[in-house]
Amino acid sequence: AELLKARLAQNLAPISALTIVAKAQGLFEKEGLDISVSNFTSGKQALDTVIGGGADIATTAEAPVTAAAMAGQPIAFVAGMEYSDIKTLTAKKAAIKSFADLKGKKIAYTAGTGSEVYTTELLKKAGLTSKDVTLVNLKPQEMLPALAAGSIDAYDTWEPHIANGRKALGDDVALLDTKGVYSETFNIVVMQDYLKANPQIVSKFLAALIAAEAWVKAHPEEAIEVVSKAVGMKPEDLKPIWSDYVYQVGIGAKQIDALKAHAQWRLDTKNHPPGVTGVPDFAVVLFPEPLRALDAARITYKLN
Amino acid sequence: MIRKPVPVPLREGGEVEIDVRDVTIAFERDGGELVPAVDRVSFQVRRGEFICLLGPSGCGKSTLLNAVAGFETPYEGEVVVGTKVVTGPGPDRGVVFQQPRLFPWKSVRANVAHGPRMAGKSRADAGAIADELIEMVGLSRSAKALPHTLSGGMQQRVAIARALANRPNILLMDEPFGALDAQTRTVMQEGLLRLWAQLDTTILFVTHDIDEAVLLADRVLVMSAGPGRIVRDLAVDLPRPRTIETTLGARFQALRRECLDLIRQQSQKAFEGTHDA
Amino acid sequence: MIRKPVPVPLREGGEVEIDVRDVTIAFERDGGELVPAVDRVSFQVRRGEFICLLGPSGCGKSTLLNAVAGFETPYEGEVVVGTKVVTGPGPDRGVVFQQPRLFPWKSVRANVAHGPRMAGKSRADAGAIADELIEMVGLSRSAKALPHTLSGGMQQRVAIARALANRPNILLMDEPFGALDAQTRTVMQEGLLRLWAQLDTTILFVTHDIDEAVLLADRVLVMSAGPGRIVRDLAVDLPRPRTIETTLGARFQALRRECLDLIRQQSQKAFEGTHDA
Amino acid sequence: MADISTPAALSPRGAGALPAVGAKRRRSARLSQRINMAVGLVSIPLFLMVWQLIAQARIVNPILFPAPTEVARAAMEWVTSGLFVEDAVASLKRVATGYFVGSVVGVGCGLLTGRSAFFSGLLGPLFQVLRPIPPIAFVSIVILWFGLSEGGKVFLIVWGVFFTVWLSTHLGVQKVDQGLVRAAQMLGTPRRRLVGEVVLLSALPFIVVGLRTAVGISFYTLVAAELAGAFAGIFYRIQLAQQNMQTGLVFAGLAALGLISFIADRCFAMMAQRLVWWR
Amino acid sequence: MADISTPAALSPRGAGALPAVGAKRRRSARLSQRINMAVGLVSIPLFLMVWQLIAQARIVNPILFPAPTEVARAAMEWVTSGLFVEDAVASLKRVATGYFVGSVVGVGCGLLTGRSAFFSGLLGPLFQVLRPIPPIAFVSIVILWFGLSEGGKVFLIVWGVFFTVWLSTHLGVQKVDQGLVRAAQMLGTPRRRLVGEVVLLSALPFIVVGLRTAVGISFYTLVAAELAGAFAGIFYRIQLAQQNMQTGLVFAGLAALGLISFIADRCFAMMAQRLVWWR
Ligand SMILES: Nc1ncnc2c1ncn2[C@@H]1O[C@H](COP(=O)(O)OP(=O)(O)OP(=O)(O)O)[C@@H](O)[C@H]1O
Ligand SMILES: Nc1ncnc2c1ncn2[C@@H]1O[C@H](COP(=O)(O)OP(=O)(O)OP(=O)(O)O)[C@@H](O)[C@H]1O
Ligand SMILES: [Mg+2]
Ligand SMILES: [Mg+2]
Repeated sequence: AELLKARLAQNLAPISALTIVAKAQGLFEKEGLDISVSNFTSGKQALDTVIGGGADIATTAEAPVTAAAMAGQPIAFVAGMEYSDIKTLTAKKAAIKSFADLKGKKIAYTAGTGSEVYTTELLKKAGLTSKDVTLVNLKPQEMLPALAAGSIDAYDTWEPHIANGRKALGDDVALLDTKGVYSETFNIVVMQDYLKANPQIVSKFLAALIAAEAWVKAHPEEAIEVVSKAVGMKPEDLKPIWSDYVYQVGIGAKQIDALKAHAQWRLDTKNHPPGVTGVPDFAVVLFPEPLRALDAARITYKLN
Repeated sequence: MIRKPVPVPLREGGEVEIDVRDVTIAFERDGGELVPAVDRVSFQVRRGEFICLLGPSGCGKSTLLNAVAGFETPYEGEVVVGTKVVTGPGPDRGVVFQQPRLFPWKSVRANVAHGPRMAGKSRADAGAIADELIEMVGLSRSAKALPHTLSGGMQQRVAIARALANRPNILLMDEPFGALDAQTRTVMQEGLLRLWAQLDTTILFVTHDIDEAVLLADRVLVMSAGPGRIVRDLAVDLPRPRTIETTLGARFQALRRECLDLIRQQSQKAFEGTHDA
Repeated sequence: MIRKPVPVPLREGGEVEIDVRDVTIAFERDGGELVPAVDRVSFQVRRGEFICLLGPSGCGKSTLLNAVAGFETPYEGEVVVGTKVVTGPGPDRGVVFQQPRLFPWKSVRANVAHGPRMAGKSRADAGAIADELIEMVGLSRSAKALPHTLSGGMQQRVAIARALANRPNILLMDEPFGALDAQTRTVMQEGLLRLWAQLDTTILFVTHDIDEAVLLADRVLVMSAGPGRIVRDLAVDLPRPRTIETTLGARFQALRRECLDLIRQQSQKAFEGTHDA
Repeated sequence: MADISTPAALSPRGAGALPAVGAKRRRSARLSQRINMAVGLVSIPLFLMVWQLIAQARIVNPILFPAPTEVARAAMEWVTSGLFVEDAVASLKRVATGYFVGSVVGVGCGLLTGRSAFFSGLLGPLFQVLRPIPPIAFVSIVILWFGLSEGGKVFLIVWGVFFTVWLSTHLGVQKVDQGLVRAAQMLGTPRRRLVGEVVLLSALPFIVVGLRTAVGISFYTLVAAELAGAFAGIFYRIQLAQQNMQTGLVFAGLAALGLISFIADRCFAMMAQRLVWWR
Repeated sequence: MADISTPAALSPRGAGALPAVGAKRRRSARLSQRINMAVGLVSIPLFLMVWQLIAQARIVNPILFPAPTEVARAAMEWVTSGLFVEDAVASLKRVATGYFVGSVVGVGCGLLTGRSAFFSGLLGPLFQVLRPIPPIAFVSIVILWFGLSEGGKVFLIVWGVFFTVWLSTHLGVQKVDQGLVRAAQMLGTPRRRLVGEVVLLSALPFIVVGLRTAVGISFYTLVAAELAGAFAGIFYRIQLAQQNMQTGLVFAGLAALGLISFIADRCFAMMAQRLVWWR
């Protein structure tokens, strides 16, 4: 039969493992889809591209989703596909053993992303405010050199930048245990019009992701091979952090928490599009039906 | 400062081709002060006349020529060529500038052929015209050379050939033979007179060489120093064709003497003028 | 092509200041072919002598002057000034170029004062020297003007003043008076002769004006066309001081005639030369 | 920016008793001059109007492509919040310092390599290889070397400015009028003063091209600089606004940039006119 | 890149019977010329050696600042994987297209605004305002307008090249030798042919400065172009490598860039020498 065409705007990183695998293993074709992939270095650009009409399906983290939702864009959040904890890497010299030790330190984060929300939560947990520390805005790949140069004491970001840091600086750095503070999610977003017009494409797309999820679970070694090849990493670099990525197609508490926390942070810090007064009603942008039709068990969230 | 221009005697025959009417051209000095370079100059040139402009260095000869060529807009007055007020340059008025101003990226041949090419002539025709003129100025051997490889005098000869290539109605020549040795100069003068006799060209010719002026011109206009004015319009009543032999005659010597005296007066003024500055 | 240079008669007294030894200077044509502009030229100039170089347009006068000035390295042979082989330009040899080559960003005064300033003179001293020379060339009124606001002749006069400002041992002048009217030219010639008599300057002077050459020079070197060679070294045995009256004497006219004939021969060759190209 | 065919001679000031024809021509010249000036004044408003029309036609998503009015609103907010001054000052300081250092070193090196075959051989290839490397590609290395200091940020700007100014100075020096160099030499100008007396001034028109181009480049590299751990700055603000989908503010930032550079360039053009006074 | 004081007259070829002194001087001139050429050849190796020494001294972290040998290893891997050719071709296509379009339009607009006060008034202010806006700041807008086509990527490169070439052409046109324009006018060159016959050629040295500067700029803007939905390209590879902390590959990418631009510039310099044949 004729394959259905769709354009995927994807952030090329291990967080997109499911779409990478689905493409590489021919799972899209199996579902009757012909997916053309455009690669970006950030989910934000992928989503912007979809909003602008340059692509049909975006992979993106929660931050761009909240921004778009608050800006009143008619986006449709159809599934989460991955989440992972954000972590803090500290310089040994800074002697940060507990949350409280963060006081007075220079901490790098990436403004506007989950890393910033994480940092806010982390400080809250430590009983500190942003005035007790020096926050430095950096892109993830620039945090390591800044730490190496001694310009910062710690940085908050996602993998693989934490692993990179540990590999490069070895005994000079230590990981602060911050499990459960904040998980960054990675999700599938389309436009509402597109969903309405092409329900079967979205449905087939999600089905392919579910298949990919199963394949990844069944063949972790091969999955690492496939993903590392696609993103240009060495398999031995990806292997140690592979377990940090939780690949799960679904909409659950993780996704809703991340969205809410992020939206609240936007409000609190005025980092929101103009004219917004409250946390948006995510019911407007959440479209669980396609996924529910495939596998109802994967929809576990409750709003409010 | 303001004086009536010396009345210009009109000679019989021929229409007026160039009519310079009460032209004043001024330049701004540092202080913003306007200094006239040419002050209320009027004269007329009839079709086919050969006029020489003679005057001390800095008296405004080039400026006046530029006004006729259409490069300077008079501050007051106007220049009429044929029946039209001059508002800009045109191929009806060929100019030999005081500096050669050759196109540095074109060979000698291409420089000379430029005018005919612009007039719509074919490459071959333009080339033929160019070759002829280049031979006339004695540079056939350098036809393919670029201007910067030529000596000063050779460059000036190319500029003359270039201005002639369009067969313009009017030729405006600013010290065209100034950089040439006596003999080359004589050859060029004779060539110019021949051309002028053949074609019906009107020539306005700036020179500082009195012999040259008297030898070539129908009328010599002598300019004053300071802001340039015409102090004398001297008709040269020597028979044509004139050759180098003409310079030996008594009438020639008398005219030459007259010019020399006029120039000497003016130059003296120019030099004295510098002392009251 | 290769001929023995005409032997140069050395006049009594004075040391040799400029010794041009068998100098050949060649330029590359398009094809890569080397064409000599100056061919095995030898001559000597004694201290304090006034030498004029006379020759048809394009014969290599400027090139030869450039070699003495140190701007062209001879392809063969060498130029010795004083006791040293010339390897580059220096303030001991003032040059008036065929083009004025004034610094466009400097006023007339600053242009003339440049040499003395470089020689370490104070601003006031250099200014005083400049003012004196500017007055000599009759441009006091334009001392503050920028070069592009001057007429061609005025620019050339500034260039002369500038070259004199360093009081160089040797003056190399390339048609310095070519752009001047008869009277200004006479004034400048007399000024130059006065200066030359005062200072002990050696002058090598390129001109295409035979009267000028004979009036000014101790010796006139006549160059041939084509690749320049010296065909005649003519001693001018007119008594000094010479004035414009000198030109009326019979001896002057005889010398003038001789030069004219020589030049005519050479120019004729030059023109004929173009036809076999 | 005048039409090049304007004659050097002057039109009269004040109204004397002028012959009719000349006066008419002069009047029309003055009129066309006025028209050109007026055109210069409406140029940008016209552009804004077209933009407004396109935006209002809603051909494209207004969140991604806001109308000028929306941009103006965001700009007002930015200014009144006090952040604008902070951002502008931070960016200007970086750009000004980087620009100054970059152009001084650039002119210096250009004179060196332009004049000396030795230095041209030694440094030329190196500069040519490094020249195209965009600052944004080595922000990490700069952070590694300079830490997060302002020094590193300024270095990134210096990088872009330096190569631009160096190249145009180098090429300008090679186009120096040899006639003037010869004139200076025969007047006894020592080799080391030749540069200041002739070469620099003669190459100035080319150097000015480089300097004016570098004004734009310095803003190109400012992006990279403000990616690297800045706390304020126009690009820092633009970046944040982009993350937050505050497109009005993004455009306001870009407009601020354009305005600043426009003013800088105007000042520059005026200065250049004085600098190259001799035409 | 020759020393400017080289005289126009030639040294002899072949060994005739030359006078001693001249020959000695010419020999020493030839020697110094050889030295300068040799210096040009060792320039980059020397730089690499210094780099290797610094890297081996391990003053800085070798993962963050790899030695040239490590970079060479990564480069080899890149080449043998076959990705290098793919990346280089993708980038070169973009740069070449963008550069070509940008410079043609830039020269065209420069001639227009340089010659006409009307267009200078109309377009000048607009261009000056837009000029400093770095392509990286409006990648999103370009995607919005052009989608993810190569057209959008090329547009970003055109942006940078255009303004650079426009400015230098504009300034060059204003420096055109008026004497030559007058000569052409009196020869009857029609206004529209004046540009091709005189203005363009007279402004060429300035245009060449702009074109050569733009070679560097085109790589600056390539970054922005390859941020947006690329599949291959040198910067695309550099970015991936940066995310994965493969600094060897990052440096190899930058080196590839330097090399490509160096070759482009050499070709250009040679072409420029032919183009400006008349000195
Ligand atoms: N662009 C200008 N700006 C200011 N003054 C100028 C300008 N051009 C010419 N002048 C002045 O106008 C006067 C006349 O100059 P012009 O070139 O016409 O003289 P000229 O008679 O041709 O002299 P020469 O025989 O020396 O060439 C001079 O005093 C000169 O200083
Ligand atoms: N840079 C150059 N390249 C090639 N040929 C040149 C160069 N300079 C001069 N020539 C040639 O050398 C010859 C002599 O030139 P030079 O300028 O010395 O003549 P000149 O005697 O000064 O003539 P004029 O009286 O016309 O100034 C000419 O034929 C000229 O074409
Ligand atoms: Mg004149
Ligand atoms: Mg000469």
